[in-house]
Amino acid sequence: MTKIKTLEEVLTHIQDDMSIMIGGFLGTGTPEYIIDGLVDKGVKNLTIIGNDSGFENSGIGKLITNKLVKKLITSHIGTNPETGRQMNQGEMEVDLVPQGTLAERIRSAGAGLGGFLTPTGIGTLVEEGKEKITIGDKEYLLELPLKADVALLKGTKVDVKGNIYYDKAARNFNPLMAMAAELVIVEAEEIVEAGEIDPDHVMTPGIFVDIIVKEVK
Amino acid sequence: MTKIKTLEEVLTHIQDDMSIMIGGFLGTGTPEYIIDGLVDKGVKNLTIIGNDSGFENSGIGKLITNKLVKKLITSHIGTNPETGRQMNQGEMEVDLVPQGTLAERIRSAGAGLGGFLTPTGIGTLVEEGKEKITIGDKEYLLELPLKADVALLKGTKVDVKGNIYYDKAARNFNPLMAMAAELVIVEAEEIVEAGEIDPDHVMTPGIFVDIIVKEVK
Amino acid sequence: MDNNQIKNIIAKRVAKEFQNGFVVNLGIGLPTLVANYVPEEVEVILQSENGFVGMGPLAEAGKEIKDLVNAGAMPVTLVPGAAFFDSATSFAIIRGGHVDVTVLGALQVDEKGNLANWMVPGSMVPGMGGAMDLVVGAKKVIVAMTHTAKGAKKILKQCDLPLTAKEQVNLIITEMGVIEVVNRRLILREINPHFTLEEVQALTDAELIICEDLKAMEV
Amino acid sequence: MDNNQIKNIIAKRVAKEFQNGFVVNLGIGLPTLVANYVPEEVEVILQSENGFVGMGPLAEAGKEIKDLVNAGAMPVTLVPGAAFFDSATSFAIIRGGHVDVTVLGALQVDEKGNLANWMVPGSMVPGMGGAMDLVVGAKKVIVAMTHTAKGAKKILKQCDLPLTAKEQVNLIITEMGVIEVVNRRLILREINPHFTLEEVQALTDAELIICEDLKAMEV
Repeated sequence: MTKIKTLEEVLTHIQDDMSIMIGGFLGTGTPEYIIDGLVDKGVKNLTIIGNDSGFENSGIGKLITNKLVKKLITSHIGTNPETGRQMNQGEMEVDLVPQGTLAERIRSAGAGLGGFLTPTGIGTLVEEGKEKITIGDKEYLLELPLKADVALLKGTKVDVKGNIYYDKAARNFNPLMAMAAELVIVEAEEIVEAGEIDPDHVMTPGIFVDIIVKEVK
Repeated sequence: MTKIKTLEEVLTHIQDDMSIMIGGFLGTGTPEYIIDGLVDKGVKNLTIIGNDSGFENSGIGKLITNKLVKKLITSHIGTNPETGRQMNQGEMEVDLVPQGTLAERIRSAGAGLGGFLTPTGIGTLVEEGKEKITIGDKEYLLELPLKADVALLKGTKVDVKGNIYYDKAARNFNPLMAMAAELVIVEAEEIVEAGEIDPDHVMTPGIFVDIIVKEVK
Repeated sequence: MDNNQIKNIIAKRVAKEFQNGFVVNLGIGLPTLVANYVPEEVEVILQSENGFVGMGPLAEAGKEIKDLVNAGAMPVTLVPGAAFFDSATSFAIIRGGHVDVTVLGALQVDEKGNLANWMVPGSMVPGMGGAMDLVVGAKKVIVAMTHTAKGAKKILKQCDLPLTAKEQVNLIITEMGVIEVVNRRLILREINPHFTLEEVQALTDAELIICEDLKAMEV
Repeated sequence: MDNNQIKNIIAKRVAKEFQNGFVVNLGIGLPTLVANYVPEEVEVILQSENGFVGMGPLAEAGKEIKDLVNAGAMPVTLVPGAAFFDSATSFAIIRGGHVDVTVLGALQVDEKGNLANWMVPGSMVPGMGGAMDLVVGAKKVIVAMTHTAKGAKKILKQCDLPLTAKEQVNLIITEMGVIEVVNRRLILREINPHFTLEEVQALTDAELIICEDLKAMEV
């Protein structure tokens, strides 16, 4: 029962209107091969969750440029003017979340928590619609978990059991998203046998990963 | 400005009445050399936070056997009958916390969160004195962060900057406690130069570690 | 049946609940034996709450590896594709619903699916360890235990010991049979052919509803 | 002074706030320049919120390493003793008070220590990225910016742009001087000798309280 599939097989699992988490930070650690597949397939009305909206022709930006995104949940859109344009024109909904809160909300979903209290955003627009809770003499916002239908990850080295090793700054949101989606798909730079990644060096245990697809450049 | 100190120097930082987190899981990943030092020094009225109370002659158990502990915050005491005896005799206060909640409370403190919502403990004695919050149709307990004056860790390999690598199951609570105490001391099986641990394999960044002491058997 | 036979009957039956690829956490004691009965064609990934997945059998004497122990501090082995993590991640896995089955012992379990297994007030208080998280978080909770303890009933209308979790048990497997918890009622699905229905009910405080399709438990 | 000189005056002054062993996060743009002015005897550990500590200078052309980039996607280098982690840990470090100093730019800052730097309603909305967490979590928050923007004042009695955080700024460093936020008042601690007190106040909306021990800013 292999987890390794082709891009075509991967794409059969991704439909219009789904919510999709996409790993990466300004393109580093982002599964570009799968994103290209989504663009070719033309899946639309997507809710995309990711750190940023990349650049116009890379990362999450490619989905936006091709108008496949209905809603974007992210921390930063400054590097992609097309995101701002679609937001200002009302073509796409953008929910801006502080980066640490975004990471923690995703972790919280994966960890089975009902939410967490953070000081981030107190006294700002981020407060809107959220419960405030005071602990001791300090105010916190109650932030809720964030899940998705699918998580798309990029792994530097992936073994056949789905264990993932991310090189350097490619790790970022990937290990968090691996825990927070119904279906988890990793795009692998390299696929190796079980045991070839030292169990101490695994950054995402294979139990989280449903499908592995080899990157084709 | 080296972080490497002798056990004698380490012990000057630990006083009566302090709260101390101690890494390890039934002795695996526990800084036994420092604990022996605490026993020899006879620091007392300690509040100890750790996964379990070890065995009568190992781990946290040694502090209990020597009656140095005023209060123990832990998830499991079944392996050390002396803990149960002191608890039942009213000689030591024991606060039992579900293991996942204990880990998360420590992480929460280190991560600057005000607390988190967990389903664990709903409908049990663990509820007592805690706020219940309903999200959607599910009840959660609001659990609060747990900090300490000192964290005592055990690292398999530690570089001179304080970066720590834990071998296999020795990791457990150590990386969490590294973030949640005012003063963080690691007992190293082996001390190496900066850069000898691959930056991808560091499990506790050196920025958390104040003091390194070489284990002496 | 001696105690050893009883434990192995239970363990063998529990193992049949596992499907290929399941992530399973086995509690200390009787549940540990379940690993011995997993069919070769079924690949189960054992999670150890002290910080890894991919646990193999106990280490042979003389072949113990430092820092490679299970949650009961017994030296164990690894299977290829194992992975280590810290305790917060271990319980993120457990609480987050990423464990398919948890198998635990019990002092008491009741018809609502309540479980008590962490303390007897005034006498034995081992603490809950990871049990409260496991029972709340795992997709399926199997209680594996002897049907009675020194003659005392353990399957009750209502637990009177402090609970480990409320209404989380899905299946109870004893040497007498297999009982499913459905809508706060206990359905007897399988019975050990060595016992009659009357004998099983007599040693069970809660009312057992006999499944229309009652099967013989393989022993 | 041209724009480049101004930026370097500011960056040079910011660097003096660092002590040996400090963990520092430098924002994108002007704050990045601060790294060039840290004295050799002061060892500062640079945190990059995309997931590591121990960041070194920008990578030389042709020596870029894949996946080794800063939070602005620029190829960088590492110093010995660096360590990588995921984004949840990165912000645990930031929010948890483990960063000694964060240096950021601002659109506006006010006498209460309020900071606005993430959006101009109706026009520019880059998003807050990691700024809201950094400003709330770091032990010391330094705003490093030009004193005015195209003639418009940026140091105000009250920010009118949406805030990044409430009352978190500790120090404001511009080409005109060094201003500390103390109890919702602005204390001018150093002044660039090229300007008079009157000139600085004229370009500052909030009232500046002149420190008794006012010093000349080294430029």
